[in-house]
Amino acid sequence: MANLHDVPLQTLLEAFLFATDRPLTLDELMGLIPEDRIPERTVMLETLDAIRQDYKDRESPIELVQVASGYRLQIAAFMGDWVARLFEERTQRYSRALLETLAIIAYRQPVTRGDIEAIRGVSASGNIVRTLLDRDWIQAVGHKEVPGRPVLYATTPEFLDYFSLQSLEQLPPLTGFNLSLESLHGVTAEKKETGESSTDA
Amino acid sequence: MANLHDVPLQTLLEAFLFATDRPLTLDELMGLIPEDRIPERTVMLETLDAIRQDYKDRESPIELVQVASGYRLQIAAFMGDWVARLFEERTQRYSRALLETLAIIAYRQPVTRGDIEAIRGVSASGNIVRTLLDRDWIQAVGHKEVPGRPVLYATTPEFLDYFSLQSLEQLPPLTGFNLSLESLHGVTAEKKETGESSTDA
Amino acid sequence: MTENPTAGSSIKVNGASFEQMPPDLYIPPDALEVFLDRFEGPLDLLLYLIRRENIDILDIPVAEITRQYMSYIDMMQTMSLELAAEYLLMAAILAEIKSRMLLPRVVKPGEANEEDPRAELVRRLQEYEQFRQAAHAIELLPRMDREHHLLHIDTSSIPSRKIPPEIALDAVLDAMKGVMQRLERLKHHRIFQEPLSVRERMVEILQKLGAGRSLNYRTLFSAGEGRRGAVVALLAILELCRDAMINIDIDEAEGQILVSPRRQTE
Repeated sequence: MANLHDVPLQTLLEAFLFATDRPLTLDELMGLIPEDRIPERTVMLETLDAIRQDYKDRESPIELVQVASGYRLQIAAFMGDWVARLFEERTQRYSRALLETLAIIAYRQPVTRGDIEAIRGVSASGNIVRTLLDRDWIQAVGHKEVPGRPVLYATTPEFLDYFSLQSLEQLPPLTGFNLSLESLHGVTAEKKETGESSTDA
Repeated sequence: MANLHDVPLQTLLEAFLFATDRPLTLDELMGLIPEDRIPERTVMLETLDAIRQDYKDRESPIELVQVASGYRLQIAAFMGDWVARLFEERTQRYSRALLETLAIIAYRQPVTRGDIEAIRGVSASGNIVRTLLDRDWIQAVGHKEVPGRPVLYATTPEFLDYFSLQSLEQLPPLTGFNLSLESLHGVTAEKKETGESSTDA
Repeated sequence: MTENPTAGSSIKVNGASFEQMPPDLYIPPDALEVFLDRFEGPLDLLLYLIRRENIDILDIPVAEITRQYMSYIDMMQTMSLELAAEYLLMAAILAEIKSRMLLPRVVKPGEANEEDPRAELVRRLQEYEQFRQAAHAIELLPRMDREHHLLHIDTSSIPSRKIPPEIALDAVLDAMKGVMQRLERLKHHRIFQEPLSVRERMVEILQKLGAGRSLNYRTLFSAGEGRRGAVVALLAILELCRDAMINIDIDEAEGQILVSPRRQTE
C-alpha cells in the first residue's frame, strides 16, 4: 500500500470520487481523509477546482460536477451522445394492436383515431399513434371537418422507404377476401355519418 | 454533440470504458466507433496502450487492465488498499466450502456435483453450487453421459474477471501434497518447520 | 516438539467431562465446538491429525490415527454436533483398513504385490489436500472489492436511446387481413350490408346532377380522393344506374361518358 502521505490530495480525492457510486459532499470527502492530514476547507475547494480544471484542460471524457447531494464524476456532456451507443435498448416487438393501426392507416388513409377505433372495434390507444408518429411512419395531414375536428393521419415517405416501396400502390393487395376495401369505408362512413348527423339539419 | 471526428480516439475509448461497469472487448470497443472511423486493430491496441501509459505517467488513481472479458478501468493498485479500507463493507468473505468447491470446478472442469462431493468427501454441495451459479461464476455446460445424466459445471469469464485473470492458465498452479501448509484452520496457528520430513512409522 | 497446536490461546480446560479429549487439545467447550465445526469433512479432519502428528502421509500409522479420529468423533457426538454421515463412513473405512493391516500380507510368487490397504485413502487425502491448497490460493488472489475496485462514473445524464423493433411488410398485411376478417364476421350480424360510403356518394352525385344537367363522369371523381375514393364513386354510379336513378350515355363524337339524371316522365 502506498503511504497515504505520499499521495497528493488531488489524487486522493479523485480516487474517492471514482470509487463511490454516489455524490460525496465536502464533509464526506474530508471524513475519508486520514485525520492527521485533513486540510482546510479552502484547500479542499481549491483541490476540487483543480480536478475540475484538469479534466477540462485535458479534454477528458469525464467531468467533475456539483449536484444537490455533492460532488460526482460523470461522463462529460460533450461525450454523452457518443456514449449513448452503449445504452441503446432494443425495445420489444410491436404489438398486434400497433400493426393493425399501422395497416389501417396505410390502407385507409387519411383516417382519424375514431375511424381506426371503428374499424378495429377497440379503442385506439394514443400511445400507439404516438409511437407511429415518433417512428416517422405516420403524420398528421389535416383535420376532419366534423365536430371536434379530429386529426387525420396518413403514412409518410419514410414509411414507404422503410418497406422499400415507391408508392402506396405497391402495398400488397388485400386479396382472398370477399370483403373489399369498400367495407372499410362502410364502417368509417357510418362513423362519419353519425358525426355529420349532428350538423345536418 | 461534439463532432465525433474532432474527438481523439483515445478520448472516445476512455469514455466507453468509463461509462460501462463491465469489461469491454476489443471487438465491442470497435463496434462502438462510428463505421467511417473504425481504426485498424493495431491502432486500437496502440491507443489502449497509450491510455494505460498515460494513467501511469500522470500517477492517476485509476488504471487500465485486461481481464477475461476485456478491458476495464479500475482503481489503481497503489490506491486499492485505501479504498478497501473505506469501503470495507463491500468486501465479501467466502467460506472454505465455497472456495474448495470453486477450486475443484476451476481446476477440474467440467465436473459434476458427484465429482465435487467425491473429492471433498462431503455430500452437501447443492447450496454452494447454487450460490456459485447465482454469482455467475460457474455455469452448466452439459450433461455427463452416465446414468442420471448429471449436469457438468464449468467456470465463466465473470469468475476470471472477479479475480482479475485473463484465462484459466493464470490460476495459481495446483501444488502437490505439502506438509508445511499451515492454512488448515484459523484456530491452529501451528507452525511446522519440518516440511518434507518423513517420519518413519 | 511440544508446541500446542492451538498456540496463542492460553485458555485451559477445567471440566472433567473431557477426559477422552486428546491430551494436546486444551480448549473450553464452546471454543471446542467452534473448532470441531470448522472441519470441512472427514478428509479435512484426517489431514489435520496427520499434520498435527507430523506424519508421513505415505506411511500413515493407521491404528494410531484411527484411535485419534474416533476420539474426535466421540467428542463431536458428546457435544451433539450434527455429525454428517460421511464421518461415520470414514470411521468404518479406517476400521477396515486397520483390520487388513493386521493380516499378514501374502505375496504369492509371480503375482504383483498386493496393494497397500491404505493406498486408496492416501490417494483421496492427497487429492483433497491439493484442492484445499488451491482454495487457499484462490482466496489469496486479488479480487474485486478487496484489492480491486471498480470505478463508478455517473451515466444518468446519458440519453438512453431505444432501438425500435423491425417489422416486415407481411406483418402489416397480416394485421390488415386480421382486421378485415373480424369486420366480416361482424358484418354478418348487421341488418343492412350496404356500404354507407357508397350510399353517401350516391346522394352526393344526385345532388350534383340535381339541376338536370348532364355531366362528364370524370367530374364525379375528384383528383385528391385517391384510388379508394374513385372506387367508391364508381360503385355509386353503377348503383345509381342499376337503381335506375341515372342514365349513362356514351358520346362517341366527344369520346366521353355522360351521366344525367333520369327523368320521372321516362
